Amino acid sequence: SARAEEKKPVVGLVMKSLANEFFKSMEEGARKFAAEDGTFTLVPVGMNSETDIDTQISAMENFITQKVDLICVAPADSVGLVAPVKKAIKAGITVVNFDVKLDDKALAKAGLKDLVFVGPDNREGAYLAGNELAKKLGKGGKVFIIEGNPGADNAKMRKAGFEKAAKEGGLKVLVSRTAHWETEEANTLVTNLLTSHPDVQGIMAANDSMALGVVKALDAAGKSGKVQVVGFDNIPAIQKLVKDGKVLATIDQFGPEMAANCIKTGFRMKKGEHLKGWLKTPVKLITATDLM
Amino acid sequence: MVDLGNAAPPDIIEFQGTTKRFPGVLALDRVDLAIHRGEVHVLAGQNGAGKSTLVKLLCGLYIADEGAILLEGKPYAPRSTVAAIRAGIRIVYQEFNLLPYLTVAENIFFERLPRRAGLVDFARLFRDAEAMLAQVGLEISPRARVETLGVAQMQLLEIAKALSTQSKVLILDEPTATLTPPEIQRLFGIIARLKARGVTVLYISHRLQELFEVGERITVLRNGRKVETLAARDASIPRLVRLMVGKELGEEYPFHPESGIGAEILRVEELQPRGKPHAVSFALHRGELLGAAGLVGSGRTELVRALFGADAKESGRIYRDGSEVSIRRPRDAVRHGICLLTEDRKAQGLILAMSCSANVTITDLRRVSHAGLLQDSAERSATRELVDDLDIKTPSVDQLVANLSGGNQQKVVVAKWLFRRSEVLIFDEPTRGIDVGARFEIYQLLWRLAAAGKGILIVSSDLPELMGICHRILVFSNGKITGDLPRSGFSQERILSAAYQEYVHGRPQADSTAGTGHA
Amino acid sequence: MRVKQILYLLLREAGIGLALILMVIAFSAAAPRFASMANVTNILTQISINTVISVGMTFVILLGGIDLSVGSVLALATIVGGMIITNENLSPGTAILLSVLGSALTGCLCGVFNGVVCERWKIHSFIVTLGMLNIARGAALQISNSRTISEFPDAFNDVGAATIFGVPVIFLIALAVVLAGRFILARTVFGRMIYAIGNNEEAVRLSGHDPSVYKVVAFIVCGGMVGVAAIIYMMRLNIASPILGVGFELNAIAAVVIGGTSMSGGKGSMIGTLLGASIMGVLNNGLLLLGMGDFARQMVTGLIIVVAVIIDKYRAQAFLRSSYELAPAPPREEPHLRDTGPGPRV
Amino acid sequence: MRVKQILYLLLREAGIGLALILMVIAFSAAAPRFASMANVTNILTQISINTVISVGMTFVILLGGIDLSVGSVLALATIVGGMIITNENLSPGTAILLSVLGSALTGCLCGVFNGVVCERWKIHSFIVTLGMLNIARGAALQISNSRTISEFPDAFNDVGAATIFGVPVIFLIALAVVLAGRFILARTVFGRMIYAIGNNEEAVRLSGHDPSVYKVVAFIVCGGMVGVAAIIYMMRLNIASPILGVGFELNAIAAVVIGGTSMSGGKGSMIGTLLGASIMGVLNNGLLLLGMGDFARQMVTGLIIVVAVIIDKYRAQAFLRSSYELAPAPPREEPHLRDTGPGPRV
Ligand SMILES: Nc1ncnc2c1ncn2[C@@H]1O[C@H](COP(=O)(O)OP(=O)(O)OP(=O)(O)O)[C@@H](O)[C@H]1O
Ligand SMILES: Nc1ncnc2c1ncn2[C@@H]1O[C@H](COP(=O)(O)OP(=O)(O)OP(=O)(O)O)[C@@H](O)[C@H]1O
Ligand SMILES: [Mg+2]
Ligand SMILES: [Mg+2]
Repeated sequence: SARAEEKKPVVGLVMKSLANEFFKSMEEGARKFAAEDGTFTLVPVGMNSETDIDTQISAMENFITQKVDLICVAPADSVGLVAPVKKAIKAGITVVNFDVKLDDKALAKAGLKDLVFVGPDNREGAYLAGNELAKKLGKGGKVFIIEGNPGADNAKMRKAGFEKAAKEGGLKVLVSRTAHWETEEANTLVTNLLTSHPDVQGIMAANDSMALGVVKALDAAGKSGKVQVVGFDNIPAIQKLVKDGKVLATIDQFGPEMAANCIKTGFRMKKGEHLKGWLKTPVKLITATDLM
Repeated sequence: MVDLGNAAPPDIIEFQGTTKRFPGVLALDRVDLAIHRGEVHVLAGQNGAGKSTLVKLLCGLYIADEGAILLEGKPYAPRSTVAAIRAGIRIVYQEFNLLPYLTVAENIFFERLPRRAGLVDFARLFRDAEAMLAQVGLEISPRARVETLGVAQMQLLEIAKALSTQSKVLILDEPTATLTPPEIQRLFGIIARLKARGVTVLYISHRLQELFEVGERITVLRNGRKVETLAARDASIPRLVRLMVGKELGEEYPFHPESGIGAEILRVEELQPRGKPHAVSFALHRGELLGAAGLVGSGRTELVRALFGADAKESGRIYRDGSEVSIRRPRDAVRHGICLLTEDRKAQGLILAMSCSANVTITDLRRVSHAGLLQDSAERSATRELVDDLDIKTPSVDQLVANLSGGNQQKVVVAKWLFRRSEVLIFDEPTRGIDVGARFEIYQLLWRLAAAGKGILIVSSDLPELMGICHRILVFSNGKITGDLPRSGFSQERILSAAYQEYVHGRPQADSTAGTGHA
Repeated sequence: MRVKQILYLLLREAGIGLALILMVIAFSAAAPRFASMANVTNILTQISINTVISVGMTFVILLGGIDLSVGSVLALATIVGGMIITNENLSPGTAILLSVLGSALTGCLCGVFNGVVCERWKIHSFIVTLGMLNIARGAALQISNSRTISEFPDAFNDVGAATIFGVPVIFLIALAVVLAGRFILARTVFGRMIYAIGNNEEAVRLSGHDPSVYKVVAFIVCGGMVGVAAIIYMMRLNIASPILGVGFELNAIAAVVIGGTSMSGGKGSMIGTLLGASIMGVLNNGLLLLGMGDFARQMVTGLIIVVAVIIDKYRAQAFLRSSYELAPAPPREEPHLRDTGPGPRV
Repeated sequence: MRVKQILYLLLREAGIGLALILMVIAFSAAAPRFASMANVTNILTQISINTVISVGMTFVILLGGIDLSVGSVLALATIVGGMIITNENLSPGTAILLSVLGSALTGCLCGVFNGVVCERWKIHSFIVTLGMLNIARGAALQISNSRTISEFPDAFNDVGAATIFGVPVIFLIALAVVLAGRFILARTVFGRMIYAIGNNEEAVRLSGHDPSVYKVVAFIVCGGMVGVAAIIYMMRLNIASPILGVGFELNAIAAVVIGGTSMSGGKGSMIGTLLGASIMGVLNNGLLLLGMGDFARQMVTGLIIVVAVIIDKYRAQAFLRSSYELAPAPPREEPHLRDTGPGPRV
């Protein structure tokens, strides 16, 4: 009944751009979990774009005003969201951080050193993909890195992971450029980079949308299958390319499970469990063999 | 104050072999001309003779290609309007340059808004504006927005603007084209007062009678050349016309009473323009030239715009050839064979940045196109025909209208409606800024159209013109028709007394809510 | 201000105000917590930045120009301000002061570029500010090395969080900016020039004024406002980032246009701009509280922006009680108000 | 076309063409592989989508309007097209055909909305298309559930990759669109009306036409072009995605304006638009081949956009070689050419 409905605890889920398939599947996972669980009301909010820090903070403020019981937040900026998180905690709301870890230094300064983070290690994921590429190419392989939005935290971490793998695997990074997570831009970028660096052997793209554009660029240049590509996110559209061998590997972060995990963690805390720090969620390297 | 020191030379301005070229046009050809200090000097000449170009050189809008200009004996070549204003030269341009969304007062004093502590001193602004408006006889609130004014009011406003600051030389480029006798008389009064203060006035007009009334010396230009400068008392209209046109003109107004008046072609019943208190009824017949006279703001423009569907109407019925038609926008009117030549050519009549031919053919593109494709040659030849008929002075039919002289632009507006071949022609101030010779051509054209069975309604502020060419004149006064005079009953006194009729109990309605918005 | 004048003012602004009021009523009915004090505080906080930017944008749009660079310049100004304020060699007081100056100056300098290039070469501001959009963004990323800057002095951050009787201090700053803008437009020679140039630049030139000067100043004012907005941003969010502000230009322009300012210049008002920014803020907040899905929210936002402007149009028509839309330039028969300056809606 | 006309045309278009030529020369000298055939093919491929959108945009801008929704509508059109083409109940041939129709129709429908709302309520297109930007994006996300659609028939994908003597087929499509647009503007009654309305809408109305009709059609044409661009996008990248096309409106407007079309309407040419789009493409490609970093590249891009337009202005001045800039409405004495439409290029 309506009364019972009212008494149900409310969970605010603050996400990044739902336009991004990854977050969309995450939201769907959370909704599915909420429907199955049935003990709480889920209010998911996404931004129009990933750089929209301002709107995300507004959403946080609105949740605080509404006095929701639990906020799960995937910050668009690891530093910028610390202040509203602190405000929410002060207002007595349980907050769990997921997907992108809030900045340690900023958290420490805000006195939130132990804030719970449920999420994958983006750097680790990128490292796995880069490593796979390094293994395939062997020492001395020449690669591009196609970055995400400059300034975005997961873009930075993925780049760091790729670089680490390249260093350890002895790969030579010819150039590292951004394509702002965009298919068309990645396509144009790589097409042009192929002109100036025809000797490239591998390309690491910070997400699968860009990997799609990269593959098309290679197709057009007649190099698909010859130049190895790795991506990130394991979106459905990339899977066929992985199977066809046009993409060497991608990374699955299990988005649907992640948000549900985060909510579960929050309720555990509300029941009195003392949790703190990073509760890592899995990242998995996906290659053709995984998709057979 | 203007310095009248002894050392000053007698000629305030001197053109010495001044030449100005535009592509394909020699606008001024080695003009030598001296303007005496403190005189009222008139410039006359056909459309495109170079009058406006000559004065624009003084105002820093153009720079002469050859020759020199002396101002008080010193070389003068202003590079900007600011420089000209600093040098004490003011002009009322042939085309308006107003700020429609600003108030009347701000427009008048725009050059130098009164300030106090960095802020606009509105109290003083409105007070001073009130005085300026009274001077030119414009009875509107200084707080009204300019966009609500009619063309004649704007003209007076332009004059008030030019008077707002002291100047040595005041140039008036066709200031009376839309004014009626009372305003014109008032303007002449102002000119006389300025003259008494030692201001030199350069005056341009196509109304020849005026020139004798106001001017002391008259300079005639033809095809960019100075023909002659003569004292007004030595001149006569026939002589002036001969100098301007190069040949004698016969009668000034052609009238052929023998051509018959036919059936009713247009009837208007109780037509009330939106937001106005009065409704108007009248009828127009085939073969008839019907005039509409009235004072400035008497509501003629309002009426014809409402009739044409350019503005909304409160109520009223319109009959074409006896059957009622619904006209809600100009397109309906044009489809029913009615056309309107608007009084404001710059804002409503022309597409300045396009060619003559594009402007002319826009009223009936079907005639120069086939299956939606423009027929280049048809368009050019049709335009060329009209250009020849109306004697439009342009290097080619491809010339941009913006580059034509004011009078020639007006002719393009006339041409565009002739091109449409409408049955009912409503012309609002059709001869505004058109020279005598060309006027004659246009009158004859109107006559030919009337003879061919069309109905023609002419709104004009030029009484002699209406009396010269019309079968019948409707007199408007404060939005009502107060006179319907047959040709036999035409007299200046009768028309004027009818025109004043509705104003006798107090002054014309004048407040910020007035106006038709056809700014 | 006399009662009659206030009444007129209300009526005159009613159009878009009406849309706002309707919206507030609807949300209050539908979303339980919408009308709470705390939520009003949130909304006021959330509209502050857009309001300040929109004030600057109003100047530029009144001239018939446009400034697409505000979002990027905002980012650049926060970076400059952020780098100064986190400089450890400065005492907090000095750091704050210099940072505020630095942000404002950055904004002004970008405005100088925009204005001067537009006027020197007579290029439409669309293209110049599009250039600036890229330049400023690139510069912000370059000098910050694409890192977010944080850890500002507490004294500074506290201002962003402070409220007075529930009204956020940063909103008061924004309100002060609006009122100052209104005063400038209505009462100063500069303000009248802005309107005049937007009306008919040619006529202004023929009157012996140099429109370029005023236009450049308007761009500088706009840049300066963006600088102020940058400071408010830093106070509110306690970060400076090279990637913030993407798309802010559209929000600001929307606020200005919803507020009744004409895109072709010459007509408009600051109060309208404030109302426009409020509509955008209320819409955002209300739809979120309704718990509407993100995609539906985006669609509804788009629709309501259009509907709000349509309501404004209907009001104008009803108020004039005539079908002047048929007339070329609908004469607005607004009673003249002395205290708002003689011109168009201010 | 007579030789004299061709010469005039060259001279007239030289301004921005000159900037393009200078740019090509500079890049050829500095970046070794820039001038290779393969790279030219790449550039042509890359400018195709923007060119087609810009053609549509040119119509709208010539009217003094603007269309901010092109990016979102592009996304929506790909989604509609993508859903049809991947429908398993259809044979590949039918699917392709229906998909092409579906995309084009989607674009046209969005154009109908833009045009009708603008004209019915006399609202500036900026605000209406801003609304549409949100509506179309929201709709695209909603119906696709924010998923990328892929796996189109090979026959379809092959067109996107095909070249004829090194010229990509999709560029040939874009070129055909440009030439068709040029023909419409220069030779048809519709084109004539577009220029006339952009110059003086009131005069057109008082000449007995209904400008609204033409304006609505122009928006539909623009939407239709976006639909065509959507098909090209799908051919080229073999995906349909609800998030593509963000910011494309700015690229398209920039191409149009760099190409010499006046933002206030009435003046401009299709060839200019093509050149504008080429400049943007060459710039993007060349700077990358030079090995410039992301941030520097963004800054330089911004700067060069402005410089290109400045070069155009200098050409115009040198060509006129007169003191007309002193004149009120600088009379432009460019020889009038029938075949490029009646308005002078500025
Ligand atoms: N000098 C004036 N003083 C006061 N009101 C005026 C004046 N001139 C015009 N009006 C207003 O303008 C309206 C009529 O304008 P309209 O343009 O129709 O007149 P008109 O007869 O065509 O005169 P013209 O075109 O010569 O100005 C009237 O409502 C009148 O109140
Ligand atoms: N900016 C311009 N570009 C090209 N030709 C021009 C320009 N201005 C004027 N002309 C031409 O110069 C000639 C003189 O024009 P001007 O305006 O001086 O004539 P006017 O004597 O004032 O005529 P009107 O009585 O019709 O106003 C005309 O043939 C006109 O077409
Ligand atoms: Mg003249
Ligand atoms: Mg009149």
